[in-house]
Amino acid sequence: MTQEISIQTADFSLADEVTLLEKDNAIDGAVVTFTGRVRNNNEGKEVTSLTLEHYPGMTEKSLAKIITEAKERWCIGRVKVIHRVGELFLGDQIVFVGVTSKHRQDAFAANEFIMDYLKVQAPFWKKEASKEGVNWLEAKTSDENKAAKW
Amino acid sequence: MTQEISIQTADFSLADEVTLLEKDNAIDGAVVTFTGRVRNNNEGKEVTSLTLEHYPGMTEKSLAKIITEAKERWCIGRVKVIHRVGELFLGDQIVFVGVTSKHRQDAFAANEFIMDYLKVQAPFWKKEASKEGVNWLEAKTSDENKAAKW
Amino acid sequence: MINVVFFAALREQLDCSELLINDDNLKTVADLKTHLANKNDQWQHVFANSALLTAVNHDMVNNDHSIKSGDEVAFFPPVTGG
Amino acid sequence: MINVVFFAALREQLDCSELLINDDNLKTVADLKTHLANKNDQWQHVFANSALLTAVNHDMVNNDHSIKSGDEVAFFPPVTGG
Repeated sequence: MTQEISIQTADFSLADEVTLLEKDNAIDGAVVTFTGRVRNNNEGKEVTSLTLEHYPGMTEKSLAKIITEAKERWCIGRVKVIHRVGELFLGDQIVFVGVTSKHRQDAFAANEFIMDYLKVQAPFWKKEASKEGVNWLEAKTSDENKAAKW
Repeated sequence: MTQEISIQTADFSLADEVTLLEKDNAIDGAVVTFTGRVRNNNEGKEVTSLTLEHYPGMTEKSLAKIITEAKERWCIGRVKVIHRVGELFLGDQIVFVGVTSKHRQDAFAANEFIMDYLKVQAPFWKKEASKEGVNWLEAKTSDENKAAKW
Repeated sequence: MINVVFFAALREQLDCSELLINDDNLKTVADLKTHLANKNDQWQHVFANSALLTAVNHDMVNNDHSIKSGDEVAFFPPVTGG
Repeated sequence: MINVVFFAALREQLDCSELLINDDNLKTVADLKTHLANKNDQWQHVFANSALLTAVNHDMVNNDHSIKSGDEVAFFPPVTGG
């Protein structure tokens, strides 16, 4: 069994991750993946790059807690969370969450739950470069609300 | 733009499908995929293969309706639905749903909605072969309930 | 002329995948079902199943849906794809 | 000895990523924040921000959380990953 959490500067391959989630896993019929990428537009600004900082040690611990909670709430099989750090450009993959389950609604719910909690609890920060300069992104109240609904 | 719906006997590549969903699509930062595979176990029976029959013409029409409704309900970008027919074996991919969006909750909700409606409205039927013989699967009340919740 | 098609378990139970009906007295899906059920005991049994679904020209419909010459009417069990 | 670390915008505003505090009178996160805020006007300003988050030994905590020698206390703005 591979590591459930990876914080890395390198890119990742969706196909490879899903292959690992499905390998020797004949009991789970459902796989749900989420992939987040750098968009060209955030609140009207033309984004050129993002720089992601994190808090090594706490990041892994907070993600492990979120995954444990997802496993307590839903009947899921395997989980993988990858989050990239460092400088990322337009279209680059930022984050991957993959969840397998026997019944699809568990994988859907657990995957969205992990993303919603990652957004408000995992210590990552984004600095955005656009034509208007460089600035740290502000956290969104809507993200707090999404996490609170679970 | 490629076709949104494909009914095929051939296998599909998750990576290729996601690449197409993301190609020239810089505005959507979120991609959610669902992949359903043949499990080795269904209600206690050891499954060896599934044979999928469908109603050509109606299948495409019903999936197109479901996709249109998803686009009316959520702000989503691209959608792809693939469903295989014919004989499938343990671990084989059966169905793929991929949805892109600007904001992740739209892609999560639309993807699960499409799967829930596909399960109760698209004319596919599964015949299961196990050690206990060959039989048509019964529809599940739980699937009706999932579709009714939207 | 109405084209009637059957799928999955239903097709196997009836041992029939398609048939043509030419009867102007059949105005609704319910009329057609009664007509088909009268063929013999096996057909009677199959059409007594309330879970049976009906599509006319590829759209799901209820028993009171009108039918007319040229329509394709499909009968099938609850779907189990995905 | 308490190891204090700062991240992201906070680190830049304070121009400081890490410092060591050796003061046995600091019993809680609130005590430590008051101590740091007293450094100068800029620190006062930064620590007046109620959105500031605190982690002790990698767990998010509130202001009344106890701290002791050997702890790592982190201050940072609301997170924006994903």
